Order: sequence, then C-alpha cells, then structure tokens
Amino acid sequence: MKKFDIFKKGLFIENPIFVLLLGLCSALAITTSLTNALGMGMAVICVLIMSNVIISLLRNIIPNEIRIPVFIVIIATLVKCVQMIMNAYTPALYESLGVFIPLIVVNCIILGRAESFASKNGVVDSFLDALGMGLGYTFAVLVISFFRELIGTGGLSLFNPFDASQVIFQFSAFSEYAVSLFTQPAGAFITLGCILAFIQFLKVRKEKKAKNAEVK
Amino acid sequence: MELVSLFIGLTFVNNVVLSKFYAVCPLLGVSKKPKNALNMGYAVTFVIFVASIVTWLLYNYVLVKLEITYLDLITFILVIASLVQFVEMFLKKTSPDIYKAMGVYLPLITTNCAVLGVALDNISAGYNLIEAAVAGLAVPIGFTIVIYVFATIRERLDIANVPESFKGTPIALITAGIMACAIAGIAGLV
Amino acid sequence: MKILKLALFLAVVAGLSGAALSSVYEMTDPVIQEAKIASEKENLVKIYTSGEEFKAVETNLSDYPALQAVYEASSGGSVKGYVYKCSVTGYGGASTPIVYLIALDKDGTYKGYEVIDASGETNGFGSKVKDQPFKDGIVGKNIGDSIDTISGATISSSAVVDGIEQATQHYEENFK
Amino acid sequence: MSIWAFVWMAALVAVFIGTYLMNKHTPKPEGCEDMSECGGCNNIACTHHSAHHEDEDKDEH
Repeated sequence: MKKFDIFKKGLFIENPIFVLLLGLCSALAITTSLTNALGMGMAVICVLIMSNVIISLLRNIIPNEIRIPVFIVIIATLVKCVQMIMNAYTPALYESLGVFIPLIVVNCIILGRAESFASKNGVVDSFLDALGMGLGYTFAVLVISFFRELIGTGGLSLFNPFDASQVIFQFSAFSEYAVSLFTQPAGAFITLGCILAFIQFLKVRKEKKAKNAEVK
Repeated sequence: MELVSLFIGLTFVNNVVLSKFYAVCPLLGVSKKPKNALNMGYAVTFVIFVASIVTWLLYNYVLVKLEITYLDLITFILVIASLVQFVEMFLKKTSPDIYKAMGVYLPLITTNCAVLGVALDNISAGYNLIEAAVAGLAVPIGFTIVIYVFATIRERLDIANVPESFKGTPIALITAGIMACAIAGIAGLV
Repeated sequence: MKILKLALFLAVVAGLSGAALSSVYEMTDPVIQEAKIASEKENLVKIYTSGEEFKAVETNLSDYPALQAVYEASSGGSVKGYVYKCSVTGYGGASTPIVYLIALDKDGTYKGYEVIDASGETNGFGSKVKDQPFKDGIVGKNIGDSIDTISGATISSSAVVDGIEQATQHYEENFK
Repeated sequence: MSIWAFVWMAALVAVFIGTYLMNKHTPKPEGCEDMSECGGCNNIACTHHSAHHEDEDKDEH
C-alpha cells in the first residue's frame, strides 16, 4: 500500500505547483493552450522519470561530495535529449513551447525531487514518485490552461501534440465574451493566484471544521 | 540608438519577470525587505551580465567551431553553475560583509530561470557580442526593478487586510498580475 | 586518493553524457534538417537540378531585411552554391510580398532565380518579375553585375533587384 | 561521436566540480554560519522559513 501512497501524494497532497510552488516559471508561461500544457506535461514526465530512475540507480556510487553537480549534469543531458527528440518528431509542439523546453533543466521539480527523494530511495519508489509528481504537474498545468484558454479565448481546443493537424476536440462557444487579458502574462498570474487562493480556502475551512469538532 | 531601444525593450517592455515569466520563483521567494531584494538584484545582475557574455563567446567560438552545438544546454548550465560557485567563493574570501548580504541568494541563482533564459535567448535571437552584453545588463536591471518594487508592495500587503484565503502567495501572484498589466501597458514603446 | 576517485568518476560522467547526447544528435539531426528544408525543397530542386543535397544554414540575417533564409547546395561533400530565400515589398504592398529564391554559385554566377509568390503584384506589370525575359536578365550573369529593372514595373522589379543585391552582399561577406 | 564532444564535456564538468569543491572548502566568514544551505531548489520554502527569516523577525519586533 505504501507504494501507492508515494504515487498519490505527488498528485494532490504534494502537488508540485499548487502545494510545493515549484516550477512556476514554465507553469505560467506555457499554459496558454491545453495542447501546450499537455505537451509540456509529457516532456516533464519523461525527464522526471528518467532522471529519478537514473539518479536512484547511481545513488550509492555518486560520491556525496559532488552530489548536486552530478545531478545537474544528468538532468541537463536528459533535457537536451528530450529537446532534440521533440524538435525532430513533434516540431509544431516544439515551436510553441520554445525556450521553455530547455528551461526544464532549471525547473525545480526535477532537481528538487532528485535531491530530496531519488537520491535516498530505491528505483521503484523513485519511479512512482516521478510518475506521481509528473502527473501532478501535468494535472496542475492543464487546470491552469483550462481556465486561461476558456476565459481568454472563449473556447477550448486540444490538438494531438504529435501531429498538429489532428484535432482531438475544439469548441469556441462564447468567443465574444473572451477576456483577452487571460491569454497574456497578466492573466497567468491572476489565474494561478486565484487557484492557490481557492486551495488555501479549502485548507482553512478544513482546519476550522477540525477545530470545531475538537471543541464539541 | 538601436542598442538603446534594445536596452529599454528588455528592461521594461518585455521585462524578464512580468512578461517572459523567467524569474517568477525568486519573485515570490524574495524577502519582504526592499534592501534584501536589492542585494539579490545586485548578485543576479553581476551573474547574468558575466554569464551572457561568457556563454555567447563559448557558443560562437567553441561550440560552433567544433560543430558540437548540441552541447549548448549543458555548457550553459555548467558555466552558470561554475560562475555562481566562483562568485560565492570569491565573496567569501575577499568581502565577508557583501557575502553576508548576498550570500544566501547565490545558490538560488543557479536554478534561476532568468540566467539560463537570457543565455538561450542571446543565441536564438542571433545577437552579436555587444547586443548580448546589452541584454545581459538590461534583463537583470529589469528584474531588480521589479523585485524591488515588489518587495515594497509586499511590505504593505502584510498589514493590509487581505481575505484569509488570499494571504501569502496568492495575493503576491495577484499583485504580480496587476504589475504585469502595467508593464503590458507600455508594450508599444519600442 | 580521494581526488583520483573524483576525477575518475568525473571522466565517466562526462563520457556517458557526451556519448548519449551525440548519439541522440546523430539520430535526430537529419530529421530536423530534412523538415527545415522540406518547405523549400520543390523550389530548390528547380535550381540545382543534378541531385544536390540541401542544408539550411544558420546565420545572422538581422542586417539584411529582405533575406529570410539561406540554403547550402552541396554534392558529394563539396559546396556547389548558396540559395537565398528573399521576401521584398513590391507594388502590391507589404501584406503580399514578392517571395523568391536567388542562387549564387561557387563559379561566380547567378545560377538560378525562382519566384515562389508574386500574387500581390498587378497583372501584366508587377507580375513580369515572374516572366522569362526578366529571369534571363539575371541567370548566368556574374555575381555583382548590375541587373536592369523592367520598364513599366520599376517598383516591383527594383525591389527584387535590391533583394538580390542584399543576397550578394551577404554571400561576399560570409561565403566568398 | 566526435572526440571534441568528449573533450569539451570533460573540461566543463572538471571546471564546474573544481569550483564547486573550492567553494565548499572555503570557510564561511564568521557571523554567517547560521545561514542554512539554501542551495538547489527549495528557494521558496527556504527564504520563508530559513535562518534568513529569523533575522527579519528580529528587526520587526
């Protein structure tokens, strides 16, 4: 049962964006459309799984003295490989994500998980943790871009990241009510701010309820 | 004249934090005291300026010549990390008081998206050396201005009666959003 | 002893990461290059007809407003010439630019001239930049010779000639 | 796999780990020992809760 907990916590309890506030740079920048969010999520999942697995495999071999530098080299190599593969096989997605694919290297989720989890746990646990965290990141990024695209363009559209021409679903019901602010950077900050406020609201309410229960 | 418009463009118009999202993590993490924000700004300005020149030179005179341009990402991240370690060591040795003010921020700069972002942009935008140096100066100055202003606002946020669920990071993000609106307002300047 | 252990570990890490990167590079680079020139392939083949390979050349074109892209034509490893993709504003206005390819061959002549799009030009006047007489006035001439414009379509043809001059200047600075 | 790739990689990693070790071994000036090691990524949590935070509270009270 413990294994499932590792996986589950990455999704909600310790969601990398909403709870740990890691990787905000890319989370705000690429959430202008669901396709970008899905593509970025997949890239982060790939890099995170590979880096967690490799680092947990090597954790006993890496001299403790130079732990962080070696992690940085491993992660940078993996990210560059993913970047080249995306450039070759998913060119449309590669163009729209732009500089934020190489910026995954400094995305704190990867280095953070490598340092705090992968370097201390077994391969299977690290894999599950990476999967949980990666899906948590993708879920969070999809939620942000759901609101931003819906409010910003009055519609939603999801293309197949591997083949830009194939539309999975698309509708723009109320495009006259679109608030274009939300596709711009300002909207990203406000959207994420409101989502975090909502989560904090739920947490505060839960604590109050627990306190009342104790008082009774 | 073209360099001046590049400078203003990078400092204000497409400011690194508010419209390119490069350094959001430090923006939220920066302390509430404007003086500390400025210290962090100086550290970041020095590192980005030197890093953007060094990475530009290495890319154009080493990677391109040896035809190993696929090593650009790993070269940049290692150069930036080495630079940060060197600066930290240099400060520890020569001026403890500056180290006390800026020391805690230096390790954060390695994972700062702005430093790597500027290095990558200098190459993808095809700048020459002077333009890369100007960008290496304009971007961190824009960053410093934003985090300084942001720190002063956050001081007042603590005493403002913010709704319970908005306290802390949410209100900081909303404030950053409003600042981004202001910066977007002068988009047509350059 | 400790330094030796670190140095050894270092070499292994550098080697593995370098090997991984270069093998992925060798796997993906051809696909990327192919995609880059795919859009222009059918026009490039009209100029260099004897089966040359084409490669998109990464160069800084910010000082040449008309130049959009540079392709290197080579066969058997030896460079035959460079093809510039130019986009200039003709009589039809900036929204519908004249887009064309001008090829500068290593033997010092203009090897080819292919118009990709001149739909914005008025028929019978600006559209003459597509016709054979204008093309004959370019192809075969030595690089740097002046090219005469078309009477009755001076705006469009001089815009095209200006683009060719920019390509020539870039060629002489970078590839001569 | 061009030899240059390996040579350049080795040089880069050597320089980085060289500066990293040199930095680790230079002692922190006195009065700064309490600053917790905020390296890597926990920058948000770190600037909020770390020793850095305490000296802020000291000034405010």
